[in-house]
Amino acid sequence: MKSDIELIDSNGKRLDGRGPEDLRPIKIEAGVLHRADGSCYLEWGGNKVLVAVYGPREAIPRHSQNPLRAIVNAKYNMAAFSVEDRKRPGPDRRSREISKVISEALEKVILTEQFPRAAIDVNIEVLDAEAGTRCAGLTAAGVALADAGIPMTDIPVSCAAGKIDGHVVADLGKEEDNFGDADLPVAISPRTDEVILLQMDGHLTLDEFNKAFDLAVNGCHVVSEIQKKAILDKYQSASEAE
Amino acid sequence: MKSDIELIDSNGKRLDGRGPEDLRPIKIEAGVLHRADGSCYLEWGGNKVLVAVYGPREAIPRHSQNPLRAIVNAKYNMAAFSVEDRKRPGPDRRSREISKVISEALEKVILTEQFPRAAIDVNIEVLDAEAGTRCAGLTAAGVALADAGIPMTDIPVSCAAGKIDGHVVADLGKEEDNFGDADLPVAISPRTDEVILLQMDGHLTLDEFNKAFDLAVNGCHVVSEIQKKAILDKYQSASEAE
Amino acid sequence: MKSDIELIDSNGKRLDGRGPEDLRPIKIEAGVLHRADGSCYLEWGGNKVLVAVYGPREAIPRHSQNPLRAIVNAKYNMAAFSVEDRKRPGPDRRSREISKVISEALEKVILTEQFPRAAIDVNIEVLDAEAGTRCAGLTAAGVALADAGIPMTDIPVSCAAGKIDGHVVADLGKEEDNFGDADLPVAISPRTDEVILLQMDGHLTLDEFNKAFDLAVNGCHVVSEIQKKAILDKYQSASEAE
Amino acid sequence: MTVVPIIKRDHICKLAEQGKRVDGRNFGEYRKIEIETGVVSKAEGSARVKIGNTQVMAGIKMDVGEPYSDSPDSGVMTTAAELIPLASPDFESGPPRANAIELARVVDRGVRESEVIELDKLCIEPGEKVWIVFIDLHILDYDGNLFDAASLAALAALSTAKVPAKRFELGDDYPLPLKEPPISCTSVKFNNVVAIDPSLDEEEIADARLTVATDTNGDIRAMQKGLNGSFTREEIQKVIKASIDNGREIRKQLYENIGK
Amino acid sequence: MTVVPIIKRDHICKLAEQGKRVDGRNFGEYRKIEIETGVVSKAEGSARVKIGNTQVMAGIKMDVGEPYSDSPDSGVMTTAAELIPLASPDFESGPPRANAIELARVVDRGVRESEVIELDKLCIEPGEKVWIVFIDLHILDYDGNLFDAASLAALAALSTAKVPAKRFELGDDYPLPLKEPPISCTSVKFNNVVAIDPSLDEEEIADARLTVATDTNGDIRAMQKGLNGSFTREEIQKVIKASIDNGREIRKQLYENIGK
Amino acid sequence: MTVVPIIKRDHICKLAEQGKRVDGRNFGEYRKIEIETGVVSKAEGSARVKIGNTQVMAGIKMDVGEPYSDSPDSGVMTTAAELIPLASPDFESGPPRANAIELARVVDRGVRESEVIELDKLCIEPGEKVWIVFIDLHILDYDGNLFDAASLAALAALSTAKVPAKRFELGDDYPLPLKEPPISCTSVKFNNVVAIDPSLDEEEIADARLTVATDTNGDIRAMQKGLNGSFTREEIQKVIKASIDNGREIRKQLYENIGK
Repeated sequence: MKSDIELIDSNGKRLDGRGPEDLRPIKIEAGVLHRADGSCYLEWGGNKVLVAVYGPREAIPRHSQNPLRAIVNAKYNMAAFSVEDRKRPGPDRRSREISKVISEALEKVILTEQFPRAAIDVNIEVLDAEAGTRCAGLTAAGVALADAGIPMTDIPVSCAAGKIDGHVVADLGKEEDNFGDADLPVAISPRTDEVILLQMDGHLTLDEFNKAFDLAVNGCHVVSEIQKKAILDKYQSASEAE
Repeated sequence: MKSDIELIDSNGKRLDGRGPEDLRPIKIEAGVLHRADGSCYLEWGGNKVLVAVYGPREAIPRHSQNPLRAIVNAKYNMAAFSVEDRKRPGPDRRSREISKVISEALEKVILTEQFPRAAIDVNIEVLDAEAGTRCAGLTAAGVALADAGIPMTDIPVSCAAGKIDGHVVADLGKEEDNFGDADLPVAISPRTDEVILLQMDGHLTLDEFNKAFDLAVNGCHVVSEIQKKAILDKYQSASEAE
Repeated sequence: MKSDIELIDSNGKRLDGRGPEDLRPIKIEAGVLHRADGSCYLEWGGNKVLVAVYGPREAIPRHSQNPLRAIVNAKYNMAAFSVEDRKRPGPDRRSREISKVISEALEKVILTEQFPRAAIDVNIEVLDAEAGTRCAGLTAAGVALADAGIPMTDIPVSCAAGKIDGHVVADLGKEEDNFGDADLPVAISPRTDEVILLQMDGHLTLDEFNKAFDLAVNGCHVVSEIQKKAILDKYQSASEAE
Repeated sequence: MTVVPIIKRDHICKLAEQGKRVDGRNFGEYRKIEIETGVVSKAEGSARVKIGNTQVMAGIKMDVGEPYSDSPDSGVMTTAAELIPLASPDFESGPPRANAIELARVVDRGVRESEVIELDKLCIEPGEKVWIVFIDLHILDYDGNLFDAASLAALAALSTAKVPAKRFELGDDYPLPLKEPPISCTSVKFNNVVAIDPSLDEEEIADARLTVATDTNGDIRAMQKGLNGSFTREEIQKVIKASIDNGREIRKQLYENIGK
Repeated sequence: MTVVPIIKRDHICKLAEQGKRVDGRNFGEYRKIEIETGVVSKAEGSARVKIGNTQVMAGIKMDVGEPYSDSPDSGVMTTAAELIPLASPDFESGPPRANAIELARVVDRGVRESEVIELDKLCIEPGEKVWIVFIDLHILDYDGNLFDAASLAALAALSTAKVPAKRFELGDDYPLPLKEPPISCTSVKFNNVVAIDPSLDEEEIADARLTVATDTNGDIRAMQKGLNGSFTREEIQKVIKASIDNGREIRKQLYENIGK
Repeated sequence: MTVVPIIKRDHICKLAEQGKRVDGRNFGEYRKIEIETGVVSKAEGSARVKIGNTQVMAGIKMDVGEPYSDSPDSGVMTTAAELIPLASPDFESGPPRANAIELARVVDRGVRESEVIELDKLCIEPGEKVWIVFIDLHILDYDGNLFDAASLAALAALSTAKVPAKRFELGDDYPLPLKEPPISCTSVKFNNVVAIDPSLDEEEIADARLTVATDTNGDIRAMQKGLNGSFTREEIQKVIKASIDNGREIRKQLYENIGK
C-alpha cells in the first residue's frame, strides 16, 4: 500500500527522527513474573511484550513426546486490546504461523536433546503492538529462556530491516511497515551469526537485500547487548537480595 | 430492566396471585426413564426439567480421573425450543457456568470418596423454561441421584428468593425475574441448612439479603418434602410391581 | 423443484441424447498416486473423483480400535472448487452422512476380520461435481481398495436410477437431478447382487421403484466391467514395467 | 467401541430361528406407540413420542428471516437432532456425531422432499422476509428405532404447530400449512430374518437397517439403508410391504391424536 | 487432576488452628494491592492490577455497532477472560474452560447488573448505531484470587477509558460515562476458618469460596459461591461483613489511583 | 512424532558427501515439472502441477461480495490449503494444522504482496461490490516441496482463470487481470549441503529450508525460512542464486503452458 506520507526526508531522517540504521528505543526486564520458570518484559518502540517460559516438563499429551529431544512450543498471542481494531481472542492464522517460525528458531539454540520427552513452553503475549512484534517476541523469548535456566548454545535475538521510499533502513516503525516497500525480519544466534529466522515480503533487488540483511544482523547485535544487560541485572538484583 | 408492570399489589398479591412467601406449583416424578440409572421429571411453575443420572462408572478419558474420589459432571442444557427465541443447540457460556456451580453443589452431598476414579454424570435437560431453571434443575438432580441409588449425605434442594417492587419474595416468576430488583438462588443440604449454592444479582441491603436468604431456605424445605414424597412414591410403586 | 425444461423428449431421448437405460461416459484409472497404498481416478459424466486408500494400519486413537476387526473410514470430501458456488472447505453434514453410508457399504465386502485393531482409510476427493458423486465415489473406492490389495469378497460398485418427467431412467445427469422426480442411488456386491447402499428421495410408486431398482442394478453391472478392466490394465502395465 | 456380548447375540438369533423375538412380538409388529402433543409451552408446536421405551421429543420454533436466494418466495426449514447424554450411557455431549447427523438428515429429508411443510405459503415479503421453521429433536430415552420415533415426533409437532404471527406483529396466529406426511418405518435384518421396529438389543446385533417412508397411496417417498450388511431384492420388497402396512396404522394413530 | 500434597494442606490447616496464615496475614486482611492505569497505548482504557503476586491486565476497546433489538437505545458491553498459559503452569491454551467462563461472567455481571457503564448514554443513533464496549481480561500471573484482581482491573480500566469518538468521526473523545462501581471481595473457607483474599495455596485447599460485591452504601450488588464445600448462615454473614469493610478500603485506593 | 530412520539419514548424507542425491539429480536441479490447466470444469480457473511425484491441484472460484472498509476500491483474495489425508499417510483430516496454515500463508503472500492479481481492477461498485477471488489448494500426492508445487499450481490456475461476469449478470466473462508473477523456489540444507527442490526423503532429514520468490528482473519478492536449523550468509546467497536461475526456467515453462 502506498501513501503520500514521506517516510524519509532529504537528510535521511525518518518520521520519528531516526537515521537509517537506528533502532527504536528498547527496554528489557528479566524475571518479572512469579509463577513462570522464566520471564521477560520488553518494550521496543510502541511494542510491549511479556514472555513466560515453563519447562522443561513432561510433554502432554504423551503422543506429542519426542523420545530423542524436548519439543519447543512457542505460542505467540496478541491481546485483544493490543491493536487499533479489537482482535478476536484466540489464535488466528497469522499468529499460528508466527508461533511456528519462532518455535523452529528457538529449537536451533536450545539443547533440546538434553530433555527427551519434555516440552518447553514459551508463551509470548503481545500487550501493545506497533510493527515488529515477532522480532520483539523472539528477543524477549531469548531472555525468558535464559532466565528459566534453559541450556542454550546462545541467546537468540531478532531485528528487522526493510525498504522505505527506496531507502534501506533498520527496524521499521508503524507507518514504515504500513507504507514501506519491503520488510525483512531476521533472527540470529549472535555468537555465530547463523540465521535462525528469515522472512521477507515486498520487493528488494539483490543488492538491497544484502544491505538490508546486514542492517538487520547489525541490529541484532545491538539488541543482543541489551538482552545480556537485562539478564545480568536480574542476576545481580537476585544475588543482592540474598 | 424496569417496566410499568406492577409486580405486587397493595394487598401483597403477586401477578399470579401468590403471596410473598408462596412458591409456584411443583410436581416431581422419579424414575421416568428406562435407560438412565436414575431419573426425574419435574415441573415447577412453567418450567419442565428432565434429569438422567449415569454412574458411578469409570471416568473417561483416563486423565480426567481423580484417584481419590468420583468426579461429578452436571451438564445443564436448554432445549432449543424451551425459550421464546430459539436457542442455538449446544452449550453456551451461561449453561457452562450453571453446570459448574451445580456440579460443585452436588459434590458436597455425594459420597464421592466411595468411588475413586469414577464419574457420576448428571444430565439436566430444560424442556420448557420460565425463571428459576437452575433451582429446578438442581432439585430434580437431587431426586434423580437418589433414584440412582448414589450414596449421599442428604438430598440437595434449591429455591430462589428475590426483590420485586421493593418487596422481598420467594421463587420469582417470569415477569418478576425480568423486571425485579434482585434474584438470589440458594441450594442447601436440608438436614443441616448448609449452603451449597449461592448466587446473587441485583441490589439488596443487608437486611433485605437476610430476609431473602431466609425465604429461600424456607422454600428449600418446602420443596424438600415434595422431593421425598416423589422418591417414596417411586419405591412404593416399584415394590407394588414386584 | 420443478422447471420448464423438458428432461426427456417424445422419442425417449434425454437432454444429453442418452436413452433411458444409458449411462454417462465413464473412465477409470487405477494406481494414479505415488504415496497411497491404492488409488483410483474416475471420470463419470462431468464428475471427477480421486480416491486414495491407506491401510490396513493400526487404528489411532487406540480407543477407536475394534479388537475383532478392522474399521473402515471412508471420508467423502468435496473440493471447494468442485461446485458452482464455492463450498467452504471441511466436512459438512451432507458429506458426513455420505461418508457414513459409504463406510458401511465398503465394510460389507472388505474382509475386516482379517485385520483386528486396524483401520482402512478410504479418502474420496470430489474434484469436479455433477450429479451422482456418491455413486462415483463408491465405485472409485472399490477400484482403489483392489489396487491396495485389500482382501474383499467382491469389488463394490454403484449406480443410480431415478424418475424424470414421469419416466424411469438410469444415472441422472445434472438437470435431471435438479428437476427430476426421484433419485435412487444403489450400490451392490456384483457377484451376488446384494444391496450394500440404498437411498431414495422423491416419489416413486412401488412399480416405478422396482423398475428403477432394476435399472440401477443393471447400471452397476455395466460399471463393474469398466472397474475390472481398469484393475487389469494396472496389473498389465505394472507387469510390463518389470 | 463396544463388543456386543456374544451371549446376547446368540440368544436373540436362536429365538429368531424359532420365529420369536425377545419381547414376544411378531417380526412385523411395532411396540406400543404413544403420541402426546402440546407438551412445551414455549414452542410453536411440540410432541413427545414413545415407541416402547424409546422416547423422543420434538419442538418447533419459528422465526422471521431471509429466504435463500434461489427460492425467494419460500420459507426455510431446518432440522437438528441432539443425541443428548440423557438418553443413553453411550451418548456423549459435544458436537453432533455421524449418527446424530444421519438421524437429522433422514428426518429432514422425510419432511422436506415430501414437501410436508408448504414452504411456498410461508413467504411474508418475496425475496425479503419469510418464515423459518426450526425442527429440534431431543432424544430422551434410547431403546432402539430412533428414526421412526424422531420422524413421528417431528410430524406430530408440526401438525399441531401454530405460526406465531402475533408475536412478530404479522396478524393472527394460524396453523402451520401442511400436506399429508409420509410415515417412516424401519426394519432390520439379523440372522437372515427381517424385523420391523427394532429394539436396542436387536439394533445392536443387526446386520442391516432399512427405513422406508410411504404416503397415503402406498407410494414410496424416501428410503435409507444403514449398517454394514446387505439386503437382497426380495428382502427389500418385504421391508417395503411391511412399511406400507405399518405406515397406514401409524398414520391412523397420528391423525386420531392430532384430531384430524 | 492434581492432588494437592497432603503435607501442604496439613501445614496450612495447622497454622489456621493457631489463628495464622501462611504469609503472616490476618484472616481479614488483603495482600498488597497495586493499580496502574494507562498501560496500553492501543486500548481505550487499560489497567494492570496486582494483588500480591497475582497480576491481571484489563483492556477496554470500543467499536460502533448495532444495538440489541430489545434495547435499541443502549450501548452493548461484553466481557472476555483468557486464562492464557503465561500465567500458570496449569493453564492451557485453547477455547476457554469452565473456570475462565465463570471468571468472565462474574466480572461481567459485576459491571452489568450494577450498571457501572451507563449504557443508555452510549447510543449514537437509536436502533441503528451504538457504542460497543469490550472488556478483555488477561491473567498474567496467577497466585490466587483472580476474581477480585480481574474485577478491580476491569473497573480501573473502565474508569480511565475514553470513548474514541474522534477515530469514528463522531466528535471529540470523552470519558466513558460511569456510575459508582461495586467492589468485589472474595473469601474462602478451609478447616472451618474463613479467610479473605486467598493466595493460591489457600485456594487449592479451600472447601468453599464466596465473592461478595458491595457498593458505597454497603449494599450487596452481587454474590457468587464456588467450590464443592458449603457455608453456614453465620459464615455468610461474616464474609459479607469482611467484604463491606475491605471493599471500602479498596474503593478508596481505586479512587486515589484514578484521581477521583 | 516420527523418528526418521537413522539408516535413511546416513545413506542420504553419505551420498551428499560424494556430491550425489538419492534420485541422481544435481543439487541445483529440479525434478520434472508438469503443468496441466483447465482440469476442473466448475472452477473459474484450475491447474494440476506435478513436481516429480508431488502433485497439487489449485482451483479458483470467484464470487461477488463487499470490499474491506480500508480498501473500498479493491477486490478481495483469500487462499486456503487443505493437506487432505489423500496425499500422505501422515496427513489427518480436521482443521488445518500449522503446516497447512504456513503453506497457505506463504502462497497467499507470494500472490498478494507481489500484487499478481490486479485487485484494483476487480471493483464493481466502489465500497459496495467487488470480486472475491478464492484460491483453494488441494495436495493430492506428497513427495516433498509442497511450497513450490502449490505456488506454481496457484499461478497456473490464476493465469487461466476467467472472471465469471456472465453468471452474475455483469457482462461478458473476461480473463482475470494479472501482473507478472514471481516464481517460488525452495532449497533445503542437510549435512551442510544445500539442495533445491527437496524430495520427501530429503525434507525429512533437512535441518533448514528456505523459499525464495523472484521476479523476471531477478529481484526478490518473498522469502520464508523454515525448520529448526540455520543458514549462514553465504548459504543464503547460494540459495537466492539458485532460486533466480531455476525461477527463470520454471517461468518459461509456465508461460509456454498457458500460451503466453
